[in-house]
Amino acid sequence: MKIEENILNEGPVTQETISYWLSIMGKNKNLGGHSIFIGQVRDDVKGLKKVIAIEYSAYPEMAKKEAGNIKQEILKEFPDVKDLHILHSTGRVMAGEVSLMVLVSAGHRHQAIDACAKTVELIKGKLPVWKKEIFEDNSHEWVHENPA
Amino acid sequence: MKIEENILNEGPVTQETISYWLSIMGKNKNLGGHSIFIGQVRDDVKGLKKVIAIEYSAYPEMAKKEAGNIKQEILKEFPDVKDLHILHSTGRVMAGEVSLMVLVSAGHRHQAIDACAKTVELIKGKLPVWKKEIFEDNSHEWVHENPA
Amino acid sequence: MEIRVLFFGVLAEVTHTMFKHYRDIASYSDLMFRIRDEFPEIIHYNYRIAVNSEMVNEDPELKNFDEVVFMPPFAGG
Amino acid sequence: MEIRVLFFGVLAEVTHTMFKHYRDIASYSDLMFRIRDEFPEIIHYNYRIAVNSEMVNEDPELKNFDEVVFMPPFAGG
Repeated sequence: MKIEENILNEGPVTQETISYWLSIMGKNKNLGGHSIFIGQVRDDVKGLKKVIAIEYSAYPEMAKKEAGNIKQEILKEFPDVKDLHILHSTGRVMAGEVSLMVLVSAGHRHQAIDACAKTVELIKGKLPVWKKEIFEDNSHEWVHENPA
Repeated sequence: MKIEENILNEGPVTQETISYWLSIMGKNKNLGGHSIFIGQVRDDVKGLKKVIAIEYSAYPEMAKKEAGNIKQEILKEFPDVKDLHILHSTGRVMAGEVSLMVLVSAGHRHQAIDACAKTVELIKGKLPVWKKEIFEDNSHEWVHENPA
Repeated sequence: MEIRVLFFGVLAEVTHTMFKHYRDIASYSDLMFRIRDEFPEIIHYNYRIAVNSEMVNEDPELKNFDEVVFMPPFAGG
Repeated sequence: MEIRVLFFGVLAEVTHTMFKHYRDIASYSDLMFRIRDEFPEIIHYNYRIAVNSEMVNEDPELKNFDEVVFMPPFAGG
């Protein structure tokens, strides 16, 4: 498994991209479980305005490095994990589109599931990514917190 | 969401089937996260013999009913869950092929992730499904336990 | 009464059948007696019983045409 | 020394730039002084500093051509 790799994806993560990663992950016959998380932009209403998109920016060099750190932390805690892929959008992602994909493959289900859940939390806490919500009237608001 | 539905899938769950479910789950713009578990047959070695496949049998009427019970239990514990799909193979599934897919969509990530993990455990514990491991020499052994 | 009996998993192998039809059954314990008489090997296995796809414990009341199901421990996934 | 400065997230909006080049910088505190002087609004925001994509706390030693990065709290996902 490559530790440092570019995890940033320009624009939304498409169904084709997700299907591609799913199709290659199953090649290894000693894997027992894959756990996948897909994060999608919600059309939340803030005050009176509806969110139509989120615009993501990232610090690419550090994102690559932090993604590597996240992988190493996961592999250390979950030695049964054989593969871990992360894709995070940059730029504009419309409501209903996918902005994050985490895919974890392991020999057995518990480590696949727990490692995927932990990876999502580490991404939220450690990846140098910022987002602003874009509203119907084209105004925007920076998201400062990480609500669950 | 339909509560009682047939979750049994004759033979392996194919990549096409998984991609199909992924493509329809994202239609709802008020969803924030999807958590997916994919269980795959491992080519374990038991003693000196390699597992080449698992053959599943199920009690269909009860499987349908128990799947409905599982869904209701999940929706009660995780009210943010908007959609839950289960597919479980019957018949022969070769090593490297998929025998279980669980897909949970929710408004926010934590409930999607926790509900998916719990659904997998409920399936292991409550679904009337049995399996035997088929070895290279065509002998077989019934699996009596549920190792993690 | 007439009772339909299903065997799943390893029990289908042990009994060499997935399905049996019993006539003139007086009660659940009468049925169990006849099954154990016909398939004495099954006492070596763990199983639970369902009637019409509903799990039962004790000594259920059977009706004509009920389906009695022998289920070894589940092993899905 | 020459220092490259990057602003991310809301700070790029507040400073109206993502990138600044500073010359004749004596030290980290000299750099910070000049940035706060040029963009007084940034004191209203929370941020952390990275140097060459490594998070720093205190008062790091800067070298010529280092990259100093202003990062508001992360909000990925």
